[in-house]
Amino acid sequence: MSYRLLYFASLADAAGVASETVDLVAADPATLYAHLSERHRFPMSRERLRVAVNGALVGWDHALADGDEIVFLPPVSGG
Amino acid sequence: MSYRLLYFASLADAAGVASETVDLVAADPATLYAHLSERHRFPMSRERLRVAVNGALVGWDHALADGDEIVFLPPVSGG
Amino acid sequence: MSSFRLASGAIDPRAEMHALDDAGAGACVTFEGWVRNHNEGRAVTRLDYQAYAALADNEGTVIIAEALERFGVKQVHAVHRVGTLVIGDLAVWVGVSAAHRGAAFDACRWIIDEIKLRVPIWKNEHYTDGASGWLHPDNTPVAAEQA
Amino acid sequence: MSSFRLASGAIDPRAEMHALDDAGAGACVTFEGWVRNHNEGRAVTRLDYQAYAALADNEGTVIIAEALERFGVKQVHAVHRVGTLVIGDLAVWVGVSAAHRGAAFDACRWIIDEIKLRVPIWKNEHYTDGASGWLHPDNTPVAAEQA
Repeated sequence: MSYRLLYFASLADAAGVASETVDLVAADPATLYAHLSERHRFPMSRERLRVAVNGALVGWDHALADGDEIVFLPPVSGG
Repeated sequence: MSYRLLYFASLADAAGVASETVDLVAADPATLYAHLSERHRFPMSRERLRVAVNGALVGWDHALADGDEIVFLPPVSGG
Repeated sequence: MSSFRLASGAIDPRAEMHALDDAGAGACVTFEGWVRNHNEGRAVTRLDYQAYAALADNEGTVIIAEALERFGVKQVHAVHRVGTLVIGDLAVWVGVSAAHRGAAFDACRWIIDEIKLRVPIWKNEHYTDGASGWLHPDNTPVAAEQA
Repeated sequence: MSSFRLASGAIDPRAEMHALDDAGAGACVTFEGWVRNHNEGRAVTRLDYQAYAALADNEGTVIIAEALERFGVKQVHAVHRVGTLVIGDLAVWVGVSAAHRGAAFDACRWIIDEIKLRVPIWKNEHYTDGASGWLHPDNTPVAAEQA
Protein backbone atom coordinates (compact mmCIF):
# COMPACT_ATOMS: atom_id res chain seq x y z
CA MET A 1 0.00 0.00 0.00
CA SER A 2 1.20 3.51 -0.87
CA TYR A 3 0.31 6.50 1.31
CA ARG A 4 0.95 10.20 0.86
CA LEU A 5 1.97 11.90 4.11
CA LEU A 6 1.90 15.67 4.76
CA TYR A 7 3.80 16.93 7.82
CA PHE A 8 3.31 20.17 9.73
CA ALA A 9 5.01 22.04 12.58
CA SER A 10 7.10 19.87 14.93
CA LEU A 11 6.34 16.69 12.95
CA ALA A 12 7.69 18.31 9.77
CA ASP A 13 10.82 19.35 11.67
CA ALA A 14 11.31 15.78 12.94
CA ALA A 15 10.66 14.18 9.54
CA GLY A 16 12.91 16.75 7.82
CA VAL A 17 10.42 16.92 4.94
CA ALA A 18 7.00 18.54 4.41
CA SER A 19 5.66 15.47 2.63
CA GLU A 20 6.62 11.96 1.58
CA THR A 21 5.16 8.87 -0.03
CA VAL A 22 5.60 5.66 1.94
CA ASP A 23 4.99 2.07 0.89
CA LEU A 24 4.11 -0.13 3.82
CA VAL A 25 1.36 -2.23 5.30
CA ALA A 26 -0.80 -0.40 7.84
CA ALA A 27 -4.51 -1.06 8.20
CA ASP A 28 -5.27 2.18 10.05
CA PRO A 29 -3.71 5.55 11.04
CA ALA A 30 -2.79 4.20 14.50
CA THR A 31 -0.56 1.51 12.99
CA LEU A 32 0.85 3.92 10.41
CA TYR A 33 1.74 6.46 13.10
CA ALA A 34 3.51 3.77 15.15
CA HIS A 35 5.71 2.93 12.13
CA LEU A 36 6.47 6.52 11.16
CA SER A 37 6.96 7.74 14.72
CA GLU A 38 9.73 5.14 15.16
CA ARG A 39 11.29 6.06 11.81
CA HIS A 40 11.24 9.87 12.34
CA ARG A 41 11.42 10.02 16.16
CA PHE A 42 8.31 12.24 16.33
CA PRO A 43 8.30 14.36 19.53
CA MET A 44 4.67 13.53 20.47
CA SER A 45 2.70 10.48 21.38
CA ARG A 46 -0.42 9.71 19.34
CA GLU A 47 -2.70 10.74 22.21
CA ARG A 48 -1.73 14.39 21.60
CA LEU A 49 -2.59 14.29 17.89
CA ARG A 50 -5.62 14.23 15.59
CA VAL A 51 -5.51 12.57 12.19
CA ALA A 52 -7.05 13.53 8.84
CA VAL A 53 -7.41 11.34 5.75
CA ASN A 54 -8.05 12.98 2.39
CA GLY A 55 -8.86 16.32 4.04
CA ALA A 56 -11.33 15.08 6.68
CA LEU A 57 -10.78 14.27 10.35
CA VAL A 58 -11.12 10.54 11.05
CA GLY A 59 -10.70 8.11 13.95
CA TRP A 60 -7.42 6.29 14.55
CA ASP A 61 -9.09 3.02 13.48
CA HIS A 62 -10.23 4.41 10.10
CA ALA A 63 -9.61 1.84 7.30
CA LEU A 64 -6.86 3.14 5.03
CA ALA A 65 -6.94 2.67 1.26
CA ASP A 66 -4.11 2.68 -1.25
CA GLY A 67 -3.25 6.25 -2.29
CA ASP A 68 -4.78 7.97 0.75
CA GLU A 69 -3.41 11.37 1.83
CA ILE A 70 -2.80 11.24 5.58
CA VAL A 71 -1.99 14.08 7.97
CA PHE A 72 -1.13 13.73 11.64
CA LEU A 73 -2.15 17.00 13.29
CA PRO A 74 -0.15 18.35 16.24
CA PRO A 75 -2.08 20.57 18.71
CA VAL A 76 -2.90 23.71 16.73
CA SER A 77 -1.72 27.22 17.66
CA GLY A 78 -3.44 29.63 15.29
CA GLY A 79 -4.95 32.98 16.23
CA MET B 1 -31.18 85.22 40.06
CA SER B 2 -30.48 84.57 36.41
CA TYR B 3 -29.95 81.04 35.08
CA ARG B 4 -28.97 79.77 31.68
CA LEU B 5 -30.95 76.62 30.69
CA LEU B 6 -30.01 74.19 27.89
CA TYR B 7 -32.69 71.74 26.74
CA PHE B 8 -32.27 68.43 24.94
CA ALA B 9 -34.49 65.78 23.35
CA SER B 10 -38.08 65.68 24.63
CA LEU B 11 -37.47 68.60 27.01
CA ALA B 12 -36.31 70.78 24.11
CA ASP B 13 -39.40 69.77 22.13
CA ALA B 14 -41.63 70.71 25.09
CA ALA B 15 -39.86 74.01 25.76
CA GLY B 16 -39.84 74.86 22.05
CA VAL B 17 -36.30 76.23 22.41
CA ALA B 18 -32.82 74.71 22.77
CA SER B 19 -31.84 77.23 25.45
CA GLU B 20 -33.20 80.15 27.43
CA THR B 21 -32.23 82.51 30.23
CA VAL B 22 -34.68 82.68 33.11
CA ASP B 23 -34.84 85.12 36.02
CA LEU B 24 -36.46 83.60 39.06
CA VAL B 25 -35.78 82.58 42.62
CA ALA B 26 -34.86 78.90 43.01
CA ALA B 27 -32.40 77.72 45.64
CA ASP B 28 -31.72 74.37 43.97
CA PRO B 29 -32.34 72.42 40.72
CA ALA B 30 -35.35 70.64 42.26
CA THR B 31 -37.17 73.94 42.82
CA LEU B 32 -36.09 75.25 39.43
CA TYR B 33 -37.37 72.12 37.67
CA ALA B 34 -40.75 72.42 39.43
CA HIS B 35 -41.11 76.00 38.10
CA LEU B 36 -40.00 75.20 34.56
CA SER B 37 -41.89 71.91 34.32
CA GLU B 38 -45.12 73.79 35.03
CA ARG B 39 -44.25 76.52 32.52
CA HIS B 40 -43.22 74.16 29.68
CA ARG B 41 -45.35 71.08 30.51
CA PHE B 42 -42.28 68.82 30.47
CA PRO B 43 -43.27 65.20 29.70
CA MET B 44 -41.23 63.67 32.55
CA SER B 45 -41.18 63.82 36.30
CA ARG B 46 -37.94 64.81 38.01
CA GLU B 47 -37.35 61.23 39.21
CA ARG B 48 -36.57 60.19 35.61
CA LEU B 49 -33.94 62.93 35.10
CA ARG B 50 -30.39 63.78 36.10
CA VAL B 51 -29.20 67.36 36.43
CA ALA B 52 -25.92 69.06 35.53
CA VAL B 53 -24.71 72.49 36.62
CA ASN B 54 -21.87 74.13 34.69
CA GLY B 55 -21.04 70.87 32.92
CA ALA B 56 -20.92 68.59 35.97
CA LEU B 57 -23.57 66.23 37.36
CA VAL B 58 -24.90 67.43 40.73
CA GLY B 59 -27.59 66.48 43.26
CA TRP B 60 -31.06 68.00 43.11
CA ASP B 61 -30.28 69.96 46.32
CA HIS B 62 -27.13 71.56 44.85
CA ALA B 63 -27.00 75.30 45.78
CA LEU B 64 -27.48 77.39 42.64
CA ALA B 65 -25.55 80.59 42.01
CA ASP B 66 -26.40 83.52 39.78
CA GLY B 67 -25.35 82.87 36.18
CA ASP B 68 -25.21 79.07 36.48
CA GLU B 69 -25.72 76.95 33.35
CA ILE B 70 -28.24 74.22 34.17
CA VAL B 71 -29.21 71.14 32.14
CA PHE B 72 -31.95 68.67 32.99
CA LEU B 73 -30.95 65.38 31.40
CA PRO B 74 -33.64 63.01 30.07
CA PRO B 75 -32.71 59.30 30.03
CA VAL B 76 -29.97 59.02 27.43
CA SER B 77 -30.20 56.91 24.25
CA GLY B 78 -26.82 57.07 22.59
CA GLY B 79 -25.04 54.14 21.03
CA MET C 1 -3.56 57.26 22.75
CA SER C 2 -6.79 56.55 24.66
CA SER C 3 -9.58 59.14 24.39
CA PHE C 4 -13.28 59.84 23.80
CA ARG C 5 -14.77 62.34 21.41
CA LEU C 6 -17.97 63.39 19.66
CA ALA C 7 -17.84 63.57 15.85
CA SER C 8 -20.10 65.78 13.77
CA GLY C 9 -18.89 64.14 10.52
CA ALA C 10 -18.49 60.53 9.37
CA ILE C 11 -16.32 58.29 11.57
CA ASP C 12 -13.43 56.56 9.75
CA PRO C 13 -12.69 53.35 11.71
CA ARG C 14 -9.25 52.85 10.14
CA ALA C 15 -8.16 56.33 11.24
CA GLU C 16 -9.50 55.74 14.76
CA MET C 17 -7.71 52.37 14.96
CA HIS C 18 -4.32 54.10 15.11
CA ALA C 19 -5.20 55.19 18.64
CA LEU C 20 -4.96 51.51 19.64
CA ASP C 21 -1.43 50.82 18.34
CA ASP C 22 0.74 49.17 20.98
CA ALA C 23 3.61 46.75 20.37
CA GLY C 24 2.64 44.87 23.53
CA ALA C 25 -0.93 44.28 22.33
CA GLY C 26 -1.88 40.89 20.89
CA ALA C 27 -5.64 41.45 20.71
CA CYS C 28 -7.88 44.21 19.45
CA VAL C 29 -11.67 44.23 19.76
CA THR C 30 -13.86 46.87 18.17
CA PHE C 31 -17.57 47.60 18.41
CA GLU C 32 -19.47 49.52 15.75
CA GLY C 33 -23.06 50.68 16.22
CA TRP C 34 -24.83 50.99 12.86
CA VAL C 35 -28.14 52.67 12.06
CA ARG C 36 -30.61 49.82 11.49
CA ASN C 37 -33.53 49.88 9.09
CA HIS C 38 -36.00 49.04 11.87
CA ASN C 39 -36.64 49.40 15.62
CA GLU C 40 -39.46 48.00 17.71
CA GLY C 41 -41.16 46.79 14.53
CA ARG C 42 -41.15 50.20 12.76
CA ALA C 43 -39.24 50.96 9.56
CA VAL C 44 -36.60 53.63 10.20
CA THR C 45 -35.38 56.12 7.57
CA ARG C 46 -32.90 58.21 9.55
CA LEU C 47 -31.76 59.24 13.04
CA ASP C 48 -30.76 62.46 14.70
CA TYR C 49 -28.32 62.33 17.60
CA GLN C 50 -28.22 65.28 19.95
CA ALA C 51 -25.55 65.59 22.66
CA TYR C 52 -24.78 67.83 25.60
CA ALA C 53 -21.22 68.14 24.40
CA ALA C 54 -19.43 69.47 27.49
CA LEU C 55 -20.78 66.75 29.76
CA ALA C 56 -20.56 64.04 27.08
CA ASP C 57 -16.83 64.72 26.73
CA ASN C 58 -16.37 64.55 30.49
CA GLU C 59 -18.41 61.36 30.96
CA GLY C 60 -16.78 59.69 27.97
CA THR C 61 -13.31 60.53 29.26
CA VAL C 62 -14.18 59.11 32.69
CA ILE C 63 -15.44 55.87 31.10
CA ILE C 64 -12.20 55.49 29.12
CA ALA C 65 -10.10 56.01 32.25
CA GLU C 66 -12.21 53.56 34.25
CA ALA C 67 -11.89 50.92 31.52
CA LEU C 68 -8.09 51.21 31.43
CA GLU C 69 -7.96 50.82 35.20
CA ARG C 70 -10.60 48.10 35.57
CA PHE C 71 -9.53 45.78 32.73
CA GLY C 72 -5.77 46.44 32.53
CA VAL C 73 -5.93 46.90 28.77
CA LYS C 74 -3.35 48.74 26.64
CA GLN C 75 -5.36 51.40 24.74
CA VAL C 76 -9.02 52.38 24.59
CA HIS C 77 -10.67 54.77 22.16
CA ALA C 78 -14.29 55.71 21.49
CA VAL C 79 -16.07 58.10 19.10
CA HIS C 80 -19.80 58.90 18.97
CA ARG C 81 -21.57 60.65 16.10
CA VAL C 82 -23.91 63.58 16.51
CA GLY C 83 -26.20 65.03 13.82
CA THR C 84 -28.23 63.28 11.13
CA LEU C 85 -27.48 59.67 10.14
CA VAL C 86 -29.06 57.34 7.58
CA ILE C 87 -29.35 53.53 7.40
CA GLY C 88 -25.96 51.82 7.60
CA ASP C 89 -24.16 54.89 8.98
CA LEU C 90 -21.70 54.37 11.80
CA ALA C 91 -23.19 55.88 15.00
CA VAL C 92 -20.57 54.85 17.54
CA TRP C 93 -17.14 53.21 17.39
CA VAL C 94 -15.31 51.66 20.36
CA GLY C 95 -11.87 50.04 20.14
CA VAL C 96 -9.69 48.32 22.73
CA SER C 97 -6.22 46.81 22.46
CA ALA C 98 -4.85 44.44 25.11
CA ALA C 99 -2.21 41.80 25.67
CA HIS C 100 -4.87 39.06 25.58
CA ARG C 101 -8.31 38.76 24.01
CA GLY C 102 -10.36 38.13 27.15
CA ALA C 103 -9.68 41.58 28.59
CA ALA C 104 -10.17 43.23 25.19
CA PHE C 105 -13.64 41.68 24.75
CA ASP C 106 -14.67 42.44 28.34
CA ALA C 107 -13.49 46.05 28.20
CA CYS C 108 -15.08 46.78 24.80
CA ARG C 109 -18.45 45.45 25.92
CA TRP C 110 -18.31 47.31 29.22
CA ILE C 111 -17.46 50.60 27.48
CA ILE C 112 -20.36 50.50 25.01
CA ASP C 113 -22.72 49.54 27.86
CA GLU C 114 -21.49 52.50 29.93
CA ILE C 115 -21.69 54.92 27.00
CA LYS C 116 -25.30 53.94 26.39
CA LEU C 117 -26.06 54.31 30.10
CA ARG C 118 -24.21 57.46 31.04
CA VAL C 119 -23.15 59.71 28.17
CA PRO C 120 -25.68 62.50 27.49
CA ILE C 121 -26.61 61.69 23.89
CA TRP C 122 -30.18 61.37 22.63
CA LYS C 123 -31.53 59.55 19.60
CA ASN C 124 -34.51 60.78 17.59
CA GLU C 125 -35.76 58.19 15.10
CA HIS C 126 -37.62 59.11 11.92
CA TYR C 127 -39.96 56.49 10.47
CA THR C 128 -41.17 55.74 6.95
CA ASP C 129 -44.67 56.94 7.92
CA GLY C 130 -43.29 60.44 8.58
CA ALA C 131 -43.48 60.17 12.37
CA SER C 132 -40.48 60.65 14.64
CA GLY C 133 -39.72 60.47 18.32
CA TRP C 134 -37.09 60.50 21.04
CA LEU C 135 -36.06 57.17 22.44
CA HIS C 136 -35.33 55.78 25.87
CA PRO C 137 -32.13 53.85 26.64
CA ASP C 138 -33.92 50.58 25.80
CA ASN C 139 -34.97 52.02 22.39
CA THR C 140 -38.62 52.30 23.37
CA PRO C 141 -40.26 55.65 22.53
CA VAL C 142 -40.44 58.44 25.12
CA ALA C 143 -43.82 59.52 23.73
CA ALA C 144 -45.58 56.19 24.39
CA GLU C 145 -45.74 56.64 28.14
CA GLN C 146 -47.59 59.93 27.78
CA ALA C 147 -50.49 58.19 26.02
CA MET D 1 -21.55 37.10 2.73
CA SER D 2 -20.29 34.89 5.55
CA SER D 3 -17.12 32.86 4.93
CA PHE D 4 -13.69 31.76 6.18
CA ARG D 5 -10.41 31.91 4.31
CA LEU D 6 -6.65 31.70 4.67
CA ALA D 7 -4.68 34.68 3.38
CA SER D 8 -1.07 34.48 2.23
CA GLY D 9 -0.82 38.30 1.96
CA ALA D 10 -1.70 41.17 4.32
CA ILE D 11 -5.31 41.27 5.58
CA ASP D 12 -7.14 44.56 4.89
CA PRO D 13 -9.84 44.85 7.60
CA ARG D 14 -11.85 47.50 5.71
CA ALA D 15 -12.12 45.23 2.68
CA GLU D 16 -13.16 42.27 4.86
CA MET D 17 -15.76 44.42 6.66
CA HIS D 18 -17.90 44.54 3.51
CA ALA D 19 -18.77 40.89 4.09
CA LEU D 20 -20.69 42.04 7.19
CA ASP D 21 -22.96 44.60 5.48
CA ASP D 22 -26.61 44.03 6.39
CA ALA D 23 -29.32 46.70 6.62
CA GLY D 24 -30.89 44.81 9.52
CA ALA D 25 -27.66 44.88 11.57
CA GLY D 26 -27.28 47.41 14.38
CA ALA D 27 -24.08 46.03 15.89
CA CYS D 28 -20.74 44.90 14.53
CA VAL D 29 -17.95 43.39 16.62
CA THR D 30 -14.50 42.60 15.24
CA PHE D 31 -11.52 40.80 16.70
CA GLU D 32 -7.98 41.32 15.44
CA GLY D 33 -5.07 39.17 16.56
CA TRP D 34 -1.81 41.10 16.32
CA VAL D 35 1.76 39.78 16.51
CA ARG D 36 3.03 40.85 19.93
CA ASN D 37 6.61 41.76 20.77
CA HIS D 38 6.76 39.13 23.53
CA ASN D 39 5.40 35.75 24.62
CA GLU D 40 6.00 33.85 27.84
CA GLY D 41 8.63 36.40 28.82
CA ARG D 42 10.71 36.11 25.62
CA ALA D 43 11.17 38.91 23.08
CA VAL D 44 9.67 37.95 19.72
CA THR D 45 10.95 39.20 16.35
CA ARG D 46 8.65 37.39 13.90
CA LEU D 47 6.25 34.47 13.46
CA ASP D 48 5.63 31.85 10.82
CA TYR D 49 2.14 30.43 10.44
CA GLN D 50 1.78 27.09 8.70
CA ALA D 51 -1.63 25.67 7.79
CA TYR D 52 -3.05 22.45 6.42
CA ALA D 53 -5.09 24.45 3.94
CA ALA D 54 -7.69 21.90 2.79
CA LEU D 55 -8.74 21.01 6.33
CA ALA D 56 -8.38 24.59 7.60
CA ASP D 57 -10.87 25.78 4.98
CA ASN D 58 -13.30 23.02 5.93
CA GLU D 59 -13.02 23.58 9.68
CA GLY D 60 -13.24 27.36 9.33
CA THR D 61 -16.36 27.05 7.17
CA VAL D 62 -17.98 24.74 9.72
CA ILE D 63 -17.22 27.23 12.54
CA ILE D 64 -18.82 30.07 10.56
CA ALA D 65 -21.96 28.01 9.89
CA GLU D 66 -22.17 26.96 13.55
CA ALA D 67 -21.85 30.57 14.71
CA LEU D 68 -24.66 31.76 12.42
CA GLU D 69 -26.91 28.98 13.74
CA ARG D 70 -25.95 29.20 17.41
CA PHE D 71 -26.03 32.98 17.89
CA GLY D 72 -28.62 34.05 15.31
CA VAL D 73 -26.35 36.76 13.97
CA LYS D 74 -26.59 38.38 10.53
CA GLN D 75 -23.14 37.89 8.95
CA VAL D 76 -19.89 36.30 10.07
CA HIS D 77 -16.52 36.47 8.37
CA ALA D 78 -13.03 35.35 9.35
CA VAL D 79 -9.59 35.44 7.73
CA HIS D 80 -6.34 33.91 9.04
CA ARG D 81 -2.86 34.72 7.77
CA VAL D 82 -0.29 32.14 6.80
CA GLY D 83 3.39 32.79 6.09
CA THR D 84 5.84 35.13 7.82
CA LEU D 85 4.59 37.98 10.02
CA VAL D 86 6.42 40.67 11.99
CA ILE D 87 5.48 42.63 15.14
CA GLY D 88 2.20 44.49 14.75
CA ASP D 89 1.04 42.44 11.74
CA LEU D 90 -2.54 41.28 11.65
CA ALA D 91 -2.60 37.48 12.12
CA VAL D 92 -6.33 36.84 12.29
CA TRP D 93 -9.45 38.93 11.70
CA VAL D 94 -12.97 37.95 12.81
CA GLY D 95 -16.07 40.09 12.20
CA VAL D 96 -19.72 39.63 13.15
CA SER D 97 -22.78 41.75 12.40
CA ALA D 98 -26.05 41.28 14.31
CA ALA D 99 -29.28 43.05 15.17
CA HIS D 100 -28.07 43.61 18.74
CA ARG D 101 -24.67 43.88 20.37
CA GLY D 102 -24.96 41.00 22.86
CA ALA D 103 -25.09 38.34 20.15
CA ALA D 104 -22.35 40.08 18.15
CA PHE D 105 -19.94 40.04 21.11
CA ASP D 106 -20.79 36.45 22.07
CA ALA D 107 -20.44 35.13 18.51
CA CYS D 108 -17.15 36.96 17.83
CA ARG D 109 -15.57 35.63 21.01
CA TRP D 110 -16.81 32.10 20.38
CA ILE D 111 -15.46 32.11 16.81
CA ILE D 112 -11.92 33.15 17.74
CA ASP D 113 -11.93 30.59 20.57
CA GLU D 114 -13.01 27.85 18.14
CA ILE D 115 -10.49 28.90 15.48
CA LYS D 116 -7.67 28.67 18.02
CA LEU D 117 -8.94 25.28 19.18
CA ARG D 118 -9.85 23.54 15.93
CA VAL D 119 -8.38 25.05 12.76
CA PRO D 120 -5.12 23.34 11.70
CA ILE D 121 -2.75 26.30 11.83
CA TRP D 122 0.58 26.28 13.65
CA LYS D 123 2.65 29.15 14.94
CA ASN D 124 6.46 29.14 14.98
CA GLU D 125 7.91 32.01 17.01
CA HIS D 126 11.35 33.48 16.37
CA TYR D 127 13.08 35.16 19.29
CA THR D 128 15.64 37.94 19.54
CA ASP D 129 18.26 35.42 20.73
CA GLY D 130 17.98 33.60 17.38
CA ALA D 131 16.02 30.65 18.78
CA SER D 132 12.64 29.58 17.42
CA GLY D 133 10.02 27.01 18.17
CA TRP D 134 6.55 25.69 17.53
CA LEU D 135 3.89 26.61 20.05
CA HIS D 136 1.04 24.79 21.75
CA PRO D 137 -2.50 26.22 21.80
CA ASP D 138 -1.76 27.93 25.12
CA ASN D 139 1.35 29.60 23.59
CA THR D 140 3.77 27.44 25.58
CA PRO D 141 6.60 25.90 23.54
CA VAL D 142 6.31 22.37 22.13
CA ALA D 143 10.04 21.84 22.63
CA ALA D 144 10.00 22.39 26.40
CA GLU D 145 8.33 19.09 27.16
CA GLN D 146 11.07 17.15 25.36
CA ALA D 147 13.69 18.53 27.75
